[in-house]
Amino acid sequence: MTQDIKIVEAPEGYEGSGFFATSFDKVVGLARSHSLWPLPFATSCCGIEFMSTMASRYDLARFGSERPSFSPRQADMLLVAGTIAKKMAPILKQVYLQMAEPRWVIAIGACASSGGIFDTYSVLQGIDRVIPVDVYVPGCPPRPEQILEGIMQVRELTHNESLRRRNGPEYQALLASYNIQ
Amino acid sequence: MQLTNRSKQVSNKQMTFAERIYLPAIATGLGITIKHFFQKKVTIQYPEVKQFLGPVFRGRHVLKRDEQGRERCTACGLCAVACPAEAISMVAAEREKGEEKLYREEKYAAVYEINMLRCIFCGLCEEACPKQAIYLRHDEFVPVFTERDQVIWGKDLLAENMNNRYLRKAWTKEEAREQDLKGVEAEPRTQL
Amino acid sequence: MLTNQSVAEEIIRKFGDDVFDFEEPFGMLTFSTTREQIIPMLDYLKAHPQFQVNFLTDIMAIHYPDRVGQEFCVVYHTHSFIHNFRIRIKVFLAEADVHIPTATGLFASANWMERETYDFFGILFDGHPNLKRILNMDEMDYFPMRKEYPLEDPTREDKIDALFGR
Amino acid sequence: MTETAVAPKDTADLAQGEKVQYVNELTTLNLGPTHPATHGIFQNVLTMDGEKIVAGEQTVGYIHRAFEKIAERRPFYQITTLTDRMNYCSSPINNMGWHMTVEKLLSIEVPKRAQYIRVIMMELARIADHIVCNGILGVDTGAFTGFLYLYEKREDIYEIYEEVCGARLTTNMGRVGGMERDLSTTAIRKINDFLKTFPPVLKEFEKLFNRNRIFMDRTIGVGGISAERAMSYGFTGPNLRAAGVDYDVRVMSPYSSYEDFEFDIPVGQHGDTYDRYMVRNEEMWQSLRIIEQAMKNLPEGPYYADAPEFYLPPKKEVYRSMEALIYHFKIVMGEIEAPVGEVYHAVEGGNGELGFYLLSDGGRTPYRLHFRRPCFIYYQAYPEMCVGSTISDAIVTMSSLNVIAGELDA
Amino acid sequence: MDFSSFLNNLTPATGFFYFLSFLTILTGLMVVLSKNPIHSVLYLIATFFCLSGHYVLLNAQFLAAVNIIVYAGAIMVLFLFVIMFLNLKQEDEESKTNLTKIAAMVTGGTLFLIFVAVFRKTQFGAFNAYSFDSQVGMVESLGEVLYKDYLLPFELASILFLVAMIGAVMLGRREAGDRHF
Amino acid sequence: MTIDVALIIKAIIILLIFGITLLIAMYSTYGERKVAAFMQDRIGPNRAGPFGLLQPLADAVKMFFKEDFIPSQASKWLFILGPCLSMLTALMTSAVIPFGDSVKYESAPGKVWDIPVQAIDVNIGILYVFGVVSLGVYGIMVGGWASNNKFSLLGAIRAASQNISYEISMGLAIIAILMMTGSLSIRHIVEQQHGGNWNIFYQPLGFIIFITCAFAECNRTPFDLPECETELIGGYHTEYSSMKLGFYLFAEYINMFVSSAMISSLYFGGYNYPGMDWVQAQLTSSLGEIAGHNVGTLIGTLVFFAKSLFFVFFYMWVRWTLPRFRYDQLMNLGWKALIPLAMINIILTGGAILFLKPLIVSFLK
Repeated sequence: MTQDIKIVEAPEGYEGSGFFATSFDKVVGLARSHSLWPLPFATSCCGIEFMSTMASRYDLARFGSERPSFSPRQADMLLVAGTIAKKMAPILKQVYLQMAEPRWVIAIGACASSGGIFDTYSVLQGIDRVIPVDVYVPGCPPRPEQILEGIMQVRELTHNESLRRRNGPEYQALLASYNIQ
Repeated sequence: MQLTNRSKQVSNKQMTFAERIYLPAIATGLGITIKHFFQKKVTIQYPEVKQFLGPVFRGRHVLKRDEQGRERCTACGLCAVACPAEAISMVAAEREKGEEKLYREEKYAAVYEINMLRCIFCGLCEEACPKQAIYLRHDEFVPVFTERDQVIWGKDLLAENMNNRYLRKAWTKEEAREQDLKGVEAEPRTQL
Repeated sequence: MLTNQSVAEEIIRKFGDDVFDFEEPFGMLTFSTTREQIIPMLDYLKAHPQFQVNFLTDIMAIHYPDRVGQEFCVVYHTHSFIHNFRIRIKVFLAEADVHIPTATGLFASANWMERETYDFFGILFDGHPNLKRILNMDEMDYFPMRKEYPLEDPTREDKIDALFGR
Repeated sequence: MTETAVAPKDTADLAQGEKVQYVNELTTLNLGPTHPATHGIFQNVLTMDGEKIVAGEQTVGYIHRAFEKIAERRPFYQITTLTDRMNYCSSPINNMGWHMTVEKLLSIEVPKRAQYIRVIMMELARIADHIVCNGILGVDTGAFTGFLYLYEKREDIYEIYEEVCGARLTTNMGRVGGMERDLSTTAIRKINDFLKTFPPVLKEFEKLFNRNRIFMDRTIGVGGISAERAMSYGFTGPNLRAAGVDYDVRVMSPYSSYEDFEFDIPVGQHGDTYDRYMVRNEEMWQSLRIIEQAMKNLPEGPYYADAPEFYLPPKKEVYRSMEALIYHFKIVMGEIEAPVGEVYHAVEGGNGELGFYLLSDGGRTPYRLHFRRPCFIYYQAYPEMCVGSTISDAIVTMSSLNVIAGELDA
Repeated sequence: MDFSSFLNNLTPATGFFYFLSFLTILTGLMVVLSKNPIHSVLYLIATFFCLSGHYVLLNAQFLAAVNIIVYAGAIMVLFLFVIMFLNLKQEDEESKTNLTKIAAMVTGGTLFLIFVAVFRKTQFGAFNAYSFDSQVGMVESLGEVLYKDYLLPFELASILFLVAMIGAVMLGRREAGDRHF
Repeated sequence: MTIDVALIIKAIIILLIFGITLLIAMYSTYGERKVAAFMQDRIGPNRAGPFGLLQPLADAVKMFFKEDFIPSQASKWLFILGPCLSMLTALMTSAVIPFGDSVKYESAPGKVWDIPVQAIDVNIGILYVFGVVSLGVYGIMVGGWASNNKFSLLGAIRAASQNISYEISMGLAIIAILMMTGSLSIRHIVEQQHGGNWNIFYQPLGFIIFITCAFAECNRTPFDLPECETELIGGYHTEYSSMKLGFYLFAEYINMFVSSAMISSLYFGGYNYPGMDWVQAQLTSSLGEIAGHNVGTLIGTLVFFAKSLFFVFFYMWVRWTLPRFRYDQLMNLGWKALIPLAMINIILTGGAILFLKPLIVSFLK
């Protein structure tokens, strides 16, 4: 490995002789950002590109995210890759509901983000109609690089998120706006 | 049913004794995987190492300016018509006096918006443009969004930055072919 | 080798006035028949010792809102593997009476194709074992492929006409 | 889908046909729509007696996107982007199939070079398609690694696509009347490289699976279907060939110069999963043969037909000459009238006969466009193929059928 | 003897004995009293553990281990297996007729009487610390007894097991032309 | 005082054994990911710390702070009991495995304590391991059943039948070893393989049977039916989140390590290695009696870990190579192939002990 890769940096904190103190939030955020287990909700073309992302050349494993958890309980981020038809929307929502907090959602590709070219009677015009979305990845389908960008964006969010955010009123209000208790 | 004389039976379901006792095949398999264990890895360390995406890759859009920095777009609307996703919209305006430095043609797009989440990067707009105005960059993606209201890109984001111009080997496919025939070295597919 | 001419003659000999509108667009034998004769026709072609048209390639429908009394056309594409010979059979139906007998008894593949046709156009295949929507949601109350229904999602909010550029 | 708290339906209803007395209590298992093995999206409601399946019913349409309806609103050249997304594992075949359909309607004769380039691209796409199918079959039997070895080569195919059209998956490749650009020297080099580097990898993959008894046991006799039933169910492509019928559109009704190439049609014996796997594997070898021949005999000449009304004029001309500009505008606006008529054109897609039935009334868009989607037609045989087997078999059968949701649901 | 002096005289071993006995009886009762058969089985397993504890106290380590391997490890797994398969839950609560109740009472009462009678007659053997052989429960002595004194019954039993096993395998054999499973 | 020090050493050894077991299990998860990646031409985790070494830590912290979800329809106590049982039984096994020879400690001149590097040396060690392993399935069964999910239940049922079936052939394979050694104590068995006199040379068939069964008992590919991802999503742990899932995953790796340790103890001589007498002699001569012995023990322990880790690697190697069996094939293999083979192995071993051994002994005389 000749290239320098960016590995984890110690979180900000106070360092003294023989001690190092940092906030708990930061450590947890750091740990979470390095262990985001994806739940691939792959329905169509973008799913194939997600496979490429998982495959050898792009290797999602580098970020500690190679363990796909097909059980929503164990997953940290929901990767919605592909068209979500209106028939599928309730199922998507249910999967989201089944996920344990903290959970993040990435909409991969034009179809999941906005419906893309399928502005039709049967296609949901963006999954943000049914569940809150943290990151949108444009492209149809996005290249694996872009999917990685999206995942890195989620890592950024994870890293900086306060431990209490999920109990906060803002988050509750966001969920309430989607009729999720 | 035999329809042609080119058929070829390919599946043999009879197992030999060696195949029947599992172990030789398992050993072969283990040999293959351990060989790969010591092989060079093909992974590209993405954020640090970026791969060249090919000379015609269809990445993010750019509204080209000409040599003097004038916008080339004449708001003819062909790109919007050609767009299968109906992601492009524009408002045309007449060029006023004194704006010759800004716009090359007499008509220009006062508003030019692309919904980046609708766009499918098919390249039809680039192909439809008769004014060499819109291109899909081969070296850059559209970044990811975190909010839905960031996704409609106006001219501020689309128009080319004169300080950091978008360059490419050939601007049309005919040009590319000529260069190719002349043997102009293709860009290597390595680090960007 | 079968020729369009010989097959057409044979069919006319068998079915007489029930087959009409013979055409050869791009070399494919095309003709129309009535809905009473479509199943006997498929059966005849399938059982015919020489033709052996034993493969149902496709069933689909077309909506012609302007043709009064012939608003719907159900198109059967059949194929004889042995002779590599394709036949297209059309049946025209009136909007008021969109019934047609099912071909599921002859071809297992007709099942879903007919369901799809029903789903899109509302054509009722009599005798079909399970004629319900297949691709669309069960709650849908119209047949989307008919020409009068819009393509776009009516709930789409970001749809501004300006966005369409035309 | 982990939510299995389905209302216990009357299971006897699901067991269509004769009433069978079941000793054990039957359970209903909801396989999908997000079960990892359904890859694409469809739901199988399986009625199980222990681990044995006694009946099954599928629900499809979870990604129904109304291709046919959209196609009625889009000019011909924009429909290419729709076909991309149909069988997304082998989009170039769909693209080319569509272009050939339109060319048939417009009676355009495509030059030999373009035809050969198309053949190369289509065969690459076929390899890409079969890589996914056979690799996933490996994954579903539990061996992930072989899939990744093959997938690496798939990335090489993507690179070739990128060189030719600029995208990886949804290629939007080719234009009505030919190709949008000629093969560049880089592309040719890459194809030749691929021809050299792919066989060892495929051989390795075969060594991992073909004669491994665990894999053979998992696949032999699983999900079998007789040739007769397969024909009745409208099987085409590798799945029909696995049942022993050597029907191949490329041979039966050659298009795009397939008659020039020497290749075999691999067939199986009983139409079971192993046969399907072997047929697909062999097809990859045959595709390589075809590409090799096409590369060797690649004719010189133009890569697009001389059809100024339909093929966009060179950009330089557009900037310079009025006539070209007018054609350019007319083509992009889709205002050139197509002849009235109906045309059915079939190509051998990754999964079988991919048919395009195009009905034109002379307008800028098709009056009706119907896709004969092989996946949609043969997937209905799935319950029949998996009844009586275990849930593991059902999953292996499903992945060996290579059901692509985009093609299934239109 | 009052309770406190009883506690004072308690050696660790006897204390452990009482504790185990208490647990054994408690879990044994719970087997009968639990409404959920799965719970019953789990309590039964706990009972076996307590019994194994008694074996250990008796210095019969082999028996303790075998008890766990055979009963807790295999037979109870099968019990649990069958019950899970049958999916018995809260149903069939009302199916006990008066006749069954009476029959159960009679049987239980008779059993209880027999127990009382047996205990009345029982004489506790005197414990002699000097003649006690600590190795009596060990594998070696067990083996000696089994392979010397009880060789024939032991061999017969093992043949019986072998035959049963082969029989089971034969029963599970697939008939020619049968679909697997 | 003197006894106390010996006890403290013993306590330290016990703590070390558990600590190391946990650590190895923890890094097995990392190892698994790296091995998988390397076999698949990938790089694997490399962002969390240098070479991704902090990856297990990140996973653990994340899991601790993940929402702990108990399905509303699940039976709550059993749902919690499942992973606990799994973890408990997995950890209990490592107690009787001899990790090394012994540590000598001289409390007073001439009074040397000899403390074996083993938590407890039970004279029925093998039976103990066997018993505890056979209990391991309860964690899976209870968890799978309590989840109230059909996939979990299927996984639990598969686990139960698989474990019972393969325990038999595993036991039969061990019996052949017992016939050779005549002891149930693992330490005895290990000591009998002194130097390069490993059981694998006498029991190749038994070894193959044993390792196959070990794969099945640990639910590893090709026998990972209880959890196989493509069929049952996660099998028994489908409904588990947070650290309860962590316990299940962790227990799997502990089991893997323990069974690797068993394999190396039973068939590969444990802490014995060829030429150890010579090494020991060199050490004692250069370092003195006690120190030399202790260093020798340390080397033996390292050899033991090297062997065990190789088998852990072997587990991963196999997992990323082979497809998995189907349920009925697994049963067939267990009942119709492995058990008869194990019996034949016993008969052969018996025959060899009765006839071949005296022959060879007399020949050598």
